[in-house]
This record gives sequence, C-alpha cells and structure tokens, in this order.
Amino acid sequence: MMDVLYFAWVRERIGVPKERIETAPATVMDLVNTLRAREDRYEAAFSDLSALRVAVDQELSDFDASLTGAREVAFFPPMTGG
Amino acid sequence: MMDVLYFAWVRERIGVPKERIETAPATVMDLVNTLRAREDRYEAAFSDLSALRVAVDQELSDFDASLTGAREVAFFPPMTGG
Amino acid sequence: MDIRVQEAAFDLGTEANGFVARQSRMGAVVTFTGIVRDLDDTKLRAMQIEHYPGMTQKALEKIAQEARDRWNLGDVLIIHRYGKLTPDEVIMMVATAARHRADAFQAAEFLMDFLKSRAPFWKKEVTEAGADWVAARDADEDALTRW
Amino acid sequence: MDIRVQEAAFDLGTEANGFVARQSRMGAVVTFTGIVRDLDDTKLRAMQIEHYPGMTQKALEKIAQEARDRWNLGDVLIIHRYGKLTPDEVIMMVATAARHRADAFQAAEFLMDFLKSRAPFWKKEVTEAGADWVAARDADEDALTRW
Repeated sequence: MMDVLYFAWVRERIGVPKERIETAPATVMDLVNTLRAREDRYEAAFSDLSALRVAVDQELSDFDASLTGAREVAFFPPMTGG
Repeated sequence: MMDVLYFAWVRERIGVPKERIETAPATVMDLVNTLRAREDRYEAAFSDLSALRVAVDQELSDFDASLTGAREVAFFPPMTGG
Repeated sequence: MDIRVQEAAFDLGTEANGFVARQSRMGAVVTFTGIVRDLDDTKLRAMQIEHYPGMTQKALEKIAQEARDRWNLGDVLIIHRYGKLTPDEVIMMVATAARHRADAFQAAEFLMDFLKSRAPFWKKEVTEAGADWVAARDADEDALTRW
Repeated sequence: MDIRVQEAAFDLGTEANGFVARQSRMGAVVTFTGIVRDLDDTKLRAMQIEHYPGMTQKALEKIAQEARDRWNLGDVLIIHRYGKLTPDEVIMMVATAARHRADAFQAAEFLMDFLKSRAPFWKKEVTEAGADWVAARDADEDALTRW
C-alpha cells in the first residue's frame, strides 16, 4: 500500500493530486505499467516517460528503482524552480 | 609641463599627492628617471617598477608609453578595489 | 542555513540587509533574485507556482549542504515562494557569504543551477492566450554538468 | 548605467530593491556586496579607501560598458565608497540584471574582477598594530585572464 502523488500537468492529466494504491509493485516501472493499464488518462500521462521525473519517498529516483518498503511515489514533469 | 600624481604608499613615500613638472620627458620611463635622480624619496618610491602602475591622462598605461601631449601622469601601486 | 518555502511575499532589500548583518568575517555577499517578468511579450497576467510540500524543504537543504561542503562559506539563504504571483513580484532569492568573492559567486551559481532542475517546483504562466506550464530548458539541465 | 563613487554610506537593501524596480523584462538580478571585515583577526579598527577622483568614474564606466557589450544585460549598477569605513560597513556593491541568470552572474563576476584590479582604489587597513596598505592578491590579477 502506498501513496502516489502527481504534480503540474501530470496531476492535471490524471485528474487527482494523490491516490492510494493497494497493490505492491516491485519497481517504479511496475507501478507505471499498473497505472497505464487502468484508464486512458493514465496512458495519456505516462505515454512519454522521458518527459517525466519520479521521486520515491521524497527523493529523486529512477524508473527502475525498487519500491520495496516505499510509502510515497510522486510523478511530475522536469522541475522549473528559480 | 605636466601634473604628476601619486597615490597610496607612493604618495606617502614621496610626501606629496601632486606636483608640477616643468620639463618635457618623452616617455613615462624618462619621467621616472628624471624623478629618481632628484632625491632619495623618489628613488625609494620608484626602486621596484614591477610594484607600480601608471596612468597617463587618467588611462592605465605602460612605462614605455609616450608622454607627447600628456597633461597628467599618475603613479600608484596595484589597485585594490572591491 | 536559512531555507524558507513560503506563499507570502518577502522583501529582497530587507532580506539582503539581514543576511549581511548576520555574517561575521565574511567580506563578500552574492545574491540572486528571480522576478516574474513578461519575457516574451505574451501579456503575462500571473505565474502559478506549484511545489511538492513534503519534499521541497528537504531538497533545498540538501542542495545548500552540498554548496557548504564544496566551498568555504559563511551562511546560505534560500527563500522560494509558491502560489499565485503577478508580474514584477519577486519569486525567490538566494544569498551566499564567503571570505572571498570567488566562493560566494560559485556557490550562488551552483545553488541556482540545482534549484532550477532539482527542487520540486513547477511554474505555470497565465497569459491572455491561456495558461501553460513552463517547459524546462535544455540549458538548465546542461548547466548541471559543470559542477 | 548607474555608477556612483561616493564617500557617504548607502543602504544595500534600498539599492537592491530600487535596482530591481527600475528593470523591466529582466527576470534575473545578481548583486555582489563587499563588506569591511576583520578577516585575519588583526583587530581591524578602520579601512581607509583612497581613490583617483579624475579617473575612477571613467574607469568604472568603461568596465560597465564592456560588460554590456559582452552580455545581454538590462542595467548595471556600481556603487563604491571611499574615505574612512569601519568594520561591518558596506564598501561597495554591483548589481546586474538580465533575462536569464547566466548573463547576470557572468557580468557581475566580470565587473568585480575588473573593478578589483583596474579601478583606481587603494585600501589601507588600520589595526591595533598600525596601518598598512592592502596588497593586491595574485589571485585577483589571475582572475582577469579568464575573460
């Protein structure tokens, strides 16, 4: 069980800022595939992974990172601070 | 005829901030040699030219620069602004 | 380290003076300030800044600590706003203090380069034509390679 | 260009805010501030800054113009004091504005590098042990070679 967060246009495409996932995907990529299989809005958000960044438990991470023990995963576009 | 100005420790060693020279040295080096020949305090100020900088008519210049038409020559140590 | 992520406006001048006053033995202070501007003549009305509340403070602290490890610094200040800003408002600032200017300059540039691409902020510009997320610039990602 | 050589103290915060307010379309502002500090624990009592009145303003204008020729800048501000300053007083500041931060940072560093070694200012430190002219640092002369 983990929280999945979305920011910026990822949030807008998926339509919610946050949701709880009851399955236990092994990696970020497994989580992405689980989500993509759900509905078109997820497919639209995740169609180009090179345009996305991911954080696991609030640390920047990679799509092949393990989710063992992870409590929070966030997807968002490249950051534009400053 | 030209004004010769001294700044920082050059001014302190020579003892005046400014003086008028009535001769017409051809180059900065000629002016330096004329001054060195005068008194010990000039010799003390000009003994190490690598420690000095020169401006001719308020523009940074070199010791071999011509003084033809120059109205003001200034000698000083390397600058320490900022 | 003084790191603040806030919705409220802040005053650059007050912060810069306060930062200088809190240092001792640091002869050089560099500040960077980012301001909402209508750079491309799009009749910019507002800039909406979204962030990742749980992560932002930690990400900025990590970047600031990295700067302190790399350079001989006094203090580091980062203030970054989120929420709705209008043109000419100050978005964010960093300040660095060091004994000598090279450290202060390099640390400030480093903070800005990492803050741009590694701190979880996203900007949306609201113009006459609609609202659009600001795209990350390749130059910003490239800027990281020099450190 | 706003270039001021003055004996009077000035307020960094007021100047920084004023500089930002006078820009338009410039999203990035960098400032550098130099402060009198007792860097080497010599019980510094004062810093006496001498300059070459006829030349200083012209030299600073030339340096500022060179920066404007090299980078895509909005405005440039330089304020440099002379006379007697006491510890923790602000000696000088530069500010640069640009559309993007790289130009603002590079121009500010360039201004400082040239101002350090090419503007006719000389500093004398008055400490418990006496008064001594500050020697130019080799690092400051070397810094010019990168431009």
